[in-house]
Amino acid sequence: MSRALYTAAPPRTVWESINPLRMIGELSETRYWMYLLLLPSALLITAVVLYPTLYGFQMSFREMRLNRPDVGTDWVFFKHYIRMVNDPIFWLSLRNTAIWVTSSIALEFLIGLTAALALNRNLPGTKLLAVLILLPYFLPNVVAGHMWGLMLDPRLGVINDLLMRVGLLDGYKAWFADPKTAMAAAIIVESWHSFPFFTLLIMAGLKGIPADLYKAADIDGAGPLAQLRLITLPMLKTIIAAAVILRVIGLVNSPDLLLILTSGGPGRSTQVLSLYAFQMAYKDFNFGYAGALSVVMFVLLMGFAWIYVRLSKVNED
Amino acid sequence: MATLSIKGVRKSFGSLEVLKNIDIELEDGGFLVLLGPSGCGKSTLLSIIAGLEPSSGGDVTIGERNVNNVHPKDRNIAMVFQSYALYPTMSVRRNIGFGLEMRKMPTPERDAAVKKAADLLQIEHLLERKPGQLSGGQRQRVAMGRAIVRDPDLFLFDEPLSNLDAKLRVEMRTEIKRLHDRLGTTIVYVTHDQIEAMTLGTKVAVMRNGVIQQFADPQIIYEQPANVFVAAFIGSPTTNFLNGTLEATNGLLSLRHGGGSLDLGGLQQDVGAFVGRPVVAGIRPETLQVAETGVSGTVEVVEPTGPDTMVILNVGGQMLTARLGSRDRPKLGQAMTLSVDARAVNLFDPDSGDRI
Amino acid sequence: MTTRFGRRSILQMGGGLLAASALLPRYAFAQAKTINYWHTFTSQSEQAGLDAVRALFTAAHPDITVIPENIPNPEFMAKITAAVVANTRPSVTMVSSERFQDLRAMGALTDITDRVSGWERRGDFDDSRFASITDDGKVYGVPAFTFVDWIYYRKDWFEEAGIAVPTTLAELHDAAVKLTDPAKGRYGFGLRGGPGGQNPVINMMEAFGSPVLHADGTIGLDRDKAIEGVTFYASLLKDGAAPPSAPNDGFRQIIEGFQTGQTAMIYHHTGSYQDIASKLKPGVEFGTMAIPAGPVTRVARLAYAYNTITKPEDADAAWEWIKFWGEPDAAVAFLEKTGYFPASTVAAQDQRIVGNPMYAAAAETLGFGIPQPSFPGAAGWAESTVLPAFQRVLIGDATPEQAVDEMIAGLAEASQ
Amino acid sequence: MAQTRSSSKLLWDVVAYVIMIGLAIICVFPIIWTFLTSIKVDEDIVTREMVYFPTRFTFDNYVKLWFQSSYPTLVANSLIVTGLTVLICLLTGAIASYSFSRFNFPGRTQLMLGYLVVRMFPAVLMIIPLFIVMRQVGLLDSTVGLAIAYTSFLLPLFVWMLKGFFDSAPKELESAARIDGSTRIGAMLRIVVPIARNGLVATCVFVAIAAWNEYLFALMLTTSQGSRTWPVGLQLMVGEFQLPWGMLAAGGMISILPVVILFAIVQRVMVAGITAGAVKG
Repeated sequence: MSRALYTAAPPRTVWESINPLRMIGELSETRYWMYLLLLPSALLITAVVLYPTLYGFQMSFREMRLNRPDVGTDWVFFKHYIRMVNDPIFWLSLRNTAIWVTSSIALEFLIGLTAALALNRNLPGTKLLAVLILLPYFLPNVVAGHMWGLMLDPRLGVINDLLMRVGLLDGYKAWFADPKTAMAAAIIVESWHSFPFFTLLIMAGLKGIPADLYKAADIDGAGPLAQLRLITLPMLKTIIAAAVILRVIGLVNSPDLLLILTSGGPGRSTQVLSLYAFQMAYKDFNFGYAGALSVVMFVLLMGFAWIYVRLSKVNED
Repeated sequence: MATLSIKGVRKSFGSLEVLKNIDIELEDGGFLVLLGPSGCGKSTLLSIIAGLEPSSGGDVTIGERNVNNVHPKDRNIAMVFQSYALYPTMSVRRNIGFGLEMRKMPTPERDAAVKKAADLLQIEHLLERKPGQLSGGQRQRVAMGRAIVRDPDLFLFDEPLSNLDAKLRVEMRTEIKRLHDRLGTTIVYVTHDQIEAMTLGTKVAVMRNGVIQQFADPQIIYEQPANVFVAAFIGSPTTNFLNGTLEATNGLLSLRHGGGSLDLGGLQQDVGAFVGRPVVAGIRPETLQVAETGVSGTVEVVEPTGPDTMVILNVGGQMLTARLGSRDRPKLGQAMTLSVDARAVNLFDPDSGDRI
Repeated sequence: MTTRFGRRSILQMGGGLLAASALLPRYAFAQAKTINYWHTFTSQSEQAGLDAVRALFTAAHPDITVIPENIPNPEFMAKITAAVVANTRPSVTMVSSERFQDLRAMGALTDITDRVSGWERRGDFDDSRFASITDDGKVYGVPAFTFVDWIYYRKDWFEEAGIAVPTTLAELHDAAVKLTDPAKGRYGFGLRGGPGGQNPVINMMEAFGSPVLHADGTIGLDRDKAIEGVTFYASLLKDGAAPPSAPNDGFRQIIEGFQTGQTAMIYHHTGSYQDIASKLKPGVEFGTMAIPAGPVTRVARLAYAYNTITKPEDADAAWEWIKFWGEPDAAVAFLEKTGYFPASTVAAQDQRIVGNPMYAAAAETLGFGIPQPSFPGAAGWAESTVLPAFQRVLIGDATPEQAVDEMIAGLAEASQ
Repeated sequence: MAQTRSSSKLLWDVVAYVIMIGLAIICVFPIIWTFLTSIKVDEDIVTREMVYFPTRFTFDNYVKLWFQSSYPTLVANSLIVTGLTVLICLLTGAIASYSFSRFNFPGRTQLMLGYLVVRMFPAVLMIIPLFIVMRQVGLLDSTVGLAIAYTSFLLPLFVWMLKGFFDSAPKELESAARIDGSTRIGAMLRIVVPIARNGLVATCVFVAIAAWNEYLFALMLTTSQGSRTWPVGLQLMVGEFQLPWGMLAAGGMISILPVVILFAIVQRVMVAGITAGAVKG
């Protein structure tokens, strides 16, 4: 074998030394390669997330009313924040956000856990059922909202009709016209749409629990419910904690579904912070105040995440 | 084929120093075994030789070429990994020929080289398979084929046998030895298995905590371990360490220990300075024989292994393991005396652990 | 690096971006004879009407292509704001009167005073038609058609119950209560408490003596009168004469309620005529009436939809398009597809309109109807303060007093 | 004892089936109902008496949607935005994910967390400034701009998910390839990417579905029909003077069809990826 020929050859021609592929190859051997790989995505995220966010922060300290060029765009410092303290709609939205987030998560978690436990038994047919059960999570919010809007319509909706047929309702029910049922209906639709997220994560967590633990529990005489309480849930703690925090972020931040289902009504009974900020910006054109509302949301979320992470760590010890 | 020279190589991850000032010289065609417990830095050293990780200082020279700033692909080395690292998406043929493909060797030549290597390793019938369809031993052979086809300056083996079962391991060990004899390529071989080290290496470097404890021929390592660590690491069952005080009576050395006195006439070491001071005597179990005089104690454990019988003797509170013939099967609690071949005894300084 | 909103900066930016946008093929093409037209039509009948007008326009101006884009009402302000700020404006935008002040303040509209005064059909229009598109003596648009508020009622039910068509709001309330029969699933009045329901609330307050925008240009509510108006309007639901779904019923719901025979009356404008007529028989099953009078005044809105030039670069072609809507043929063709009334007095006297008894109520309303109150922030106040406050009354979450106080506070905030 | 255990297992199996089938019905019913609505004539939808099965099947709603709305443009825009989003994620995210998976460097953990934290920023807070920034660089109202905006929340997800797949390809393979004569990037492209191929596909599908479904950014960052996406177009068509239910249902069916198909094909790998990303997160 003529080895000398096939050991890596140094660039022989000018072309080779400027060949871009070759140059990238050379670059990949430097010790900064890992940072170079991160550079494009980091730049992109900085441009589309960090810069706009900082911009949003400064916006919250300015007057920015698009339909009132006469008031200018001066710095107003904490004016918007002071207004917020005295704004009953802000406090109402905060309260509604709390109800919306906690109820949705509680419901999603319960259904998600039940579904995951059932699917995890790996009975025949589970694969198909899993596809069907996970499907809602991947549907567009807009379409999910309208599908349920049609089904819950007081006059033409199939749900009222079904409930009347089985005798649970004696007249038609306008779900989104009554503050109590409006929030409840929105929570149910949201849960329908998002519970598979919990199912997904919990299923993954369940796969990670050693089967020996259950065998040992069987021998010790622990029943299924005791096993759930003593083995499954404690072993899933981290994953549940992660799922909850991701969902809290999602629920607090995205007004899509409520925007389509109720627009915050009736009478602000489903008004949440994200929706309020959105409407403040695009209905009232008060970008400064909308910015301040968003900043408060962000701070609340960060605070929540921090406390939550700390609490779930403390419990572990 | 080339010599390998490592001078003052260091490596640290942050404040953690995993290699401290490593010096190694290996002659052309030599077989160097890097031996040590896990975490001793031997695999890191191998990665540095391969160029997969940059060193924090020092020089690596392969042949006449300083390769500090040479990419792995340009070092003309070949490596066999513990997990074999066969490319799962490629056939065995392409796996073996991949290095040649990368070096733009024309297909006919490449096929011939692959065939030759496959022949040598008797894996010709596996060439069209994917790695997933191979057994552990077959994968091992493919991994070796991939290395030898390149005809590199230097072979690197990273614990290549540790994923095999006991029988295959012995078989492959022999195979590697044969390959080395036949190809004569310089080899660096990392293992934690002392048998592999003893059987394969022309040179062994025993490492611990990033420091080479001893770098010598295997025989020297065995007979004259540089310190207590090397003595304990090499040999199975492990070396007995008998604590005592070195005494000299009428010019005759002896070791006074809890269970009596051991005559050290014929000791190979110059130990003058230690007379009257506590020392540790390293005694290999296989050098102990049943006899009338020597060290005496009571039998605590008897472990027949087939060809041998291991006997653990309580000598004044210190335990001494002896490898005896299969017919020597003392009873538990029985008193026993074993002779010690003083020429095979090594004395260590109890403070530093170094051989005196 | 900060960006200030405001007309001046937007105009400056507009200049700067002009060069850039000229590089984009789409806009380069648009500068020739293609104009895009933003409108808030969405229903099938409106689309048909628009298509009819476009067909006539294409025949008259083969060199100009109109590309319509539909931007529905709820998203309209957000989208036009975005487009103005981004300077991706359409050539022509349909603007309803209550939005005029916001858009003018934003700098979205082009002053076309000179073009309008030189227009040969200017004489076809009553001066009042231009009132709500004029600010500070400058005209910013041409009225395209009129939304005339009226009420659709179930003629057959009224006859069956022997009730006369109401002429006052009190009579309307009585009729609504009489026609209500929950056992049959019938309700007297399809109250729109959901999206878009703010305008009747404002009208009711004015009918009871509390206009929002006063003759002298000041803005404010007369608390007591406004409370009366809100109390009256909400009583339709309180007294059981409106379906329980009222707090969330928007356009779709009230129309479907009327179409399916759930409600006896709905308050809307001429624009939904075709939709209703597609399900119920005009003159037999349903009829139309002018909005009944309130205790203080009779309030029915004549809201004009204006076409405005929003992209000065396309002004010439755009002007051809927006003035075309004033042609009687175009106006009548549009009316026949949709039910929207012509804004041109000449066109409104066309035999095809005066000869149809179903349009009598609209013709009557043209006599006393008044325009929508229009001031910067009006649309936002109506949508995000008046409507939720009224909804809270409907769902029993607030008294009319509290709701009116909320509206007054919101008005102060908006005009501050 | 054995008897009771197996009978109790049977009982729980039955319970599991009841739960799974019940949930599956609840999950799929709205989709089926939407489909039924989409093939009904208007008289069967707007009625006093509920009509469960259409008296007359019609595909008019689909035909009308296709010819009367700007549906083809909207779908084309959606496809372009989705494609661009996936492309950007692939080009920038795959290498970042590879870097996180393969190299141990100072600040790695913090950076990875940083990628996650950006998902916490409220969309509302970002949209307004993003709108202004996009305008400054001339990307507002363009499919490219929208795709870039999507990366703000999809790129971190992409990186985390893909890292799970890269992690499962042994590191030694690259060492082997580098010794065999590849550069690092060569080893990545020739060896690791083919191994992580399934994961790469699944992650891309996930991102594609999310981009296809997105509404809020699309609503605010596109101002004309030239770049509007399908969900926004659908919502705008619903508008105030609402789209007839039948057409709305047809629109819904059309928009979920690709999602359902893609999800059904790669769901198993995708589920593994989502969970791997989240578990480690």
